[in-house]
Amino acid sequence: MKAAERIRRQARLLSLSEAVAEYVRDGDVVAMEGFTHLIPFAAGHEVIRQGKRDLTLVRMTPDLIYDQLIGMGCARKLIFSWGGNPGVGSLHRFRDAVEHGWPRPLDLEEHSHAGMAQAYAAGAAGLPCAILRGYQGTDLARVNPNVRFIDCPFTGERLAAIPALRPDVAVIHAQRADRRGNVLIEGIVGVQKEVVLAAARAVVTVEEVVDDLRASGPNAVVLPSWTVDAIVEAPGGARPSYAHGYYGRDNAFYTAWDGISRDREAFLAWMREHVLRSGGGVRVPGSA
Amino acid sequence: MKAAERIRRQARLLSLSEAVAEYVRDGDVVAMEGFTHLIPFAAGHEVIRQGKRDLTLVRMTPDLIYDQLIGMGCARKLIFSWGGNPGVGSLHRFRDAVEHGWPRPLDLEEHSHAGMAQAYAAGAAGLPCAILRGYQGTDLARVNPNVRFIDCPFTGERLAAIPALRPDVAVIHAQRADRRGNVLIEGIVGVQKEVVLAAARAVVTVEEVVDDLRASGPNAVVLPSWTVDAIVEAPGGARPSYAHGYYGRDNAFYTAWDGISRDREAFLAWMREHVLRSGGGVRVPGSA
Amino acid sequence: MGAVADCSPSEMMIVAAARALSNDDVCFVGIGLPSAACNLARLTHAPEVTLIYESGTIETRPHVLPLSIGDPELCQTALTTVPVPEMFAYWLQGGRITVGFLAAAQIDRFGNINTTVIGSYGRPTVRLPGAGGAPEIASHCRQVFVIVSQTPRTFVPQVDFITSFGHGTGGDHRQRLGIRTAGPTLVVTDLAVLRPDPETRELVVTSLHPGVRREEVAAQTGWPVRFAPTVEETPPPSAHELAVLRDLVARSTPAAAPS
Amino acid sequence: MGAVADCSPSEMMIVAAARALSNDDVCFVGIGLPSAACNLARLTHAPEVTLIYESGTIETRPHVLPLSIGDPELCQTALTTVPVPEMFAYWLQGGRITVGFLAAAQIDRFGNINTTVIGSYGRPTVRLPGAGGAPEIASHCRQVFVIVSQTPRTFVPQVDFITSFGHGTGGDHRQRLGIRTAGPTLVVTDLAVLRPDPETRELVVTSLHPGVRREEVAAQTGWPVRFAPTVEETPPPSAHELAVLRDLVARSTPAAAPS
Repeated sequence: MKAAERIRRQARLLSLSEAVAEYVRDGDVVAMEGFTHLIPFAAGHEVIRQGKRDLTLVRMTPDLIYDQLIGMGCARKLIFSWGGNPGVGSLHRFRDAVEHGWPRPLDLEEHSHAGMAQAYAAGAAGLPCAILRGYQGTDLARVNPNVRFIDCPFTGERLAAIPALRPDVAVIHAQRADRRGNVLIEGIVGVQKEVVLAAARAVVTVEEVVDDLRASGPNAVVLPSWTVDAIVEAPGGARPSYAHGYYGRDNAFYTAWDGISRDREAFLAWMREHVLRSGGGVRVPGSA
Repeated sequence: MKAAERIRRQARLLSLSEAVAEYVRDGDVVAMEGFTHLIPFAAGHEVIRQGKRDLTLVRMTPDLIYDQLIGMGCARKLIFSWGGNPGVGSLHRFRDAVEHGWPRPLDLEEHSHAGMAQAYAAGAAGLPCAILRGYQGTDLARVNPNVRFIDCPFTGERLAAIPALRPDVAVIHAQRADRRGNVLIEGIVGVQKEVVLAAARAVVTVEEVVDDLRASGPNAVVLPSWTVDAIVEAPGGARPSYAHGYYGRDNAFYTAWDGISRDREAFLAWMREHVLRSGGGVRVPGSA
Repeated sequence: MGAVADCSPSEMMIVAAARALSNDDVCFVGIGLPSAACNLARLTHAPEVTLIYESGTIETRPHVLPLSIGDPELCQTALTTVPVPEMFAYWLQGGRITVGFLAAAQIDRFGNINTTVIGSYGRPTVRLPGAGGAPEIASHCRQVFVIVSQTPRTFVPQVDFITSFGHGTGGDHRQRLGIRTAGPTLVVTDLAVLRPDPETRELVVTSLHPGVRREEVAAQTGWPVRFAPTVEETPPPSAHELAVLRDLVARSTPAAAPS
Repeated sequence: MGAVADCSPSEMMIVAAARALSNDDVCFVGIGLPSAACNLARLTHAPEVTLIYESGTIETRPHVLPLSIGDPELCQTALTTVPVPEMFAYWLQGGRITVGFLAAAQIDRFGNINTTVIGSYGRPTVRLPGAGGAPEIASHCRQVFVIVSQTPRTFVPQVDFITSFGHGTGGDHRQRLGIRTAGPTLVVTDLAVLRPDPETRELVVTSLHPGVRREEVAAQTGWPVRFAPTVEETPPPSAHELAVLRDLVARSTPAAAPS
């Protein structure tokens, strides 16, 4: 009868520092997801403040959040599928780590979006691997031993296979949670449901904790409280990315980041000023 | 540049008889889906009235709609995963066909819900097969040659594989379509999106055609007009099943069907009275 | 004995089954008797039990018993409703369910369940509805509870067709097939409670309902049924359990209410 | 020639690319130049073109050019927004897209695209962003259009890394890999339009933008580029095309607007 305890979570309302301290551990495989929308920057900054080390960071689009974690030396490995500053250019801290090993070398496991999205889905679905028609003719299959091929047992067609992604901990940001800990995600929902269900532990920061979730219709994207470990109220916690229905994307800051992150010292100075010295971890320039 | 024409559909607003005459053909593999909710009875009755023959009927839960099609001799084969009258008992016309070959023998391809749902998803996803952890130890795998097993190329775990379902034509019922032909489905959405995307042709009956789809939120289940061939306005077209937001399930009729369908003559008399002689095809007892 | 006298064997069965659920359970609910037992639990000692129906309705709180697995009541009272492929992939196969609650047409001494055919598959004497979600419910839920009336027709030495794999031929058969879950750990009937022997996994009687004698159970079982070293007596339904069950049945469609 | 004189090569490139789309197309849109071209098409001759971005936004009609693939504008103006795994499985891999519109860091004479590394993968001189959706866009869309500025650095004999497979080593290489789609059928640059030779699949110049000479194109191509038997002159942007493009750029974030 106690089987329940092994697989049923129960969301607790915690502070950001409590949640990160308890659920993000040195050496973890950590997936902070959010496809352009609802990127959990506040949580990422708290991970930096707490000086987590040797993380394997998993994210389809590393974005500024992982550029910052990589630049601050939190990561030993990155599993990803597109590592740029969207519409702006390079992630300079990511490039510096890959090209010059600063502040430390960064192992890469590289996929396509299609492969990585299905790998998360396979993790959520309790499958050991995902299959897709993909990677045909690409060098990704050559450099990534985690891209293999199988034959369809009915047609003989060659299909790509990728191991399921099952992070130690998933971290996402959502619009709302109710007091029981149920979570609502709206807009560009990305792979957030998949990463939470695939991970052993799940931390969700939200814009607000409310009495009524105000889900739009019976098929809204809702994560039940028993699929989440920690709920953290972190208004603005997705800035400089955005929260549909709450605030817009700070495109000016994404553009400014190119200059801030190009130089190691300028980057470190910015992080000291805006992340390390900040308590809440949600203060980001241009997010006023 | 004309590649478009081969894969892009454009929904046309047709009458029920026009849509069935044009898109449902003798010998077709036909999937009329709707998981308890939004079962396309009006369309099924029109298929019977037009005397379609040699159909391979595909449906997770054959329900009364396929009991009627089977009893009227439209089907030569059934691909399914649960063939009962929900909460009531047997589908007597289905049983009569399987047990006594009346009115004609019925070939069976039988799956579990999990297998069949993933087979539809694989069809929608353009994959030749679906993989799942399923069928372990069951006799279904013994009697169905379309259940095979593969080994995960990473863990070696044995996984079941099923061929993708790709019907010739999908028929579903939905709440609304707008005048461009975009379709909204709400409530228990079942496998309707999957079957429409998996099928070569798609017919959608709706409660009403409206100017504004009134989708609830950005993530509502919507089928774009270019994924559908025909839209048919058929109010009440899901009775005696139901349409969330429009009318409830006629549980009394589902219960009464047990008596109506038990006897061949009583069944035929009912079909003559309520389906064959009915124009609109949406008149079902107890649905007042 | 008062409470017993005026409760039916079916009521005793549903009450005994309901008691096996706790607030910590996430339960995948079959239609009919399982649905009655699960909602009775929710309306009595386990108000926080999470009920999921394969139609995609998650954390549903029906006011009346549904006739079908997808009645409007289930969606209207659910926390959320997901597509059916997601339900089976992310929620069931994903290993998020603690208890699968099933009925059966036939169950054998090792807890294998048949809902497909009586007789041979090719030429069945009775064609039953088939598998539905049961095969994967039986393999993916941490444990499986079965609720079924006990007769020699339903309790057979070996099922005609294994729709849902229980303990196979017993022992470690599940593990040998790579199945990681416990399988049937509890079978509640209108006469008794049976559980698998820890070693052989054969279903043995661990509790008799009030007023039921061993001979009756033996007579209603298609194999020489064994009894646990200590056989308990099932506590009779409390007045409260009975009242809640009868209210629930009374406000549900006759067809949906177990007789 | 008037229109040409006061339009930039970049504007000519975007206009020429936009013209390749029709109302019948369902287009999977890359960010940057492809997004500018696709929305120009939608705002001029192809108001019914269906635009899809990999963030899950289907049939979107942004009023301004998005900076990222998931800007709020895209979701707010979309018919519907689906999860990312569904986007890649049901919509892209499902074969529902007629045109994939891509940019490139390097493209070679057979239309293979590199957005991963300059130099060796293990020790790159420049680490580029990587694949994103491009590998499967290149294999699943019925055809692929590429828009890229033409320089010897971008137009190389052979890409350092095949991120997205074009025509491989030419001929029937795609078919030999079991890829059923046409691959790159059109490459639009700031100087010219190139298309694959029907036999060899080598990219050849089929149209020169107004005022561009063959020598300039040859000088900006990293291999001895060939010209089609008849090379046309790209019709210059109309006043309307130019006005709409400049309005679109003017109302978009500077960073999102191609210079």
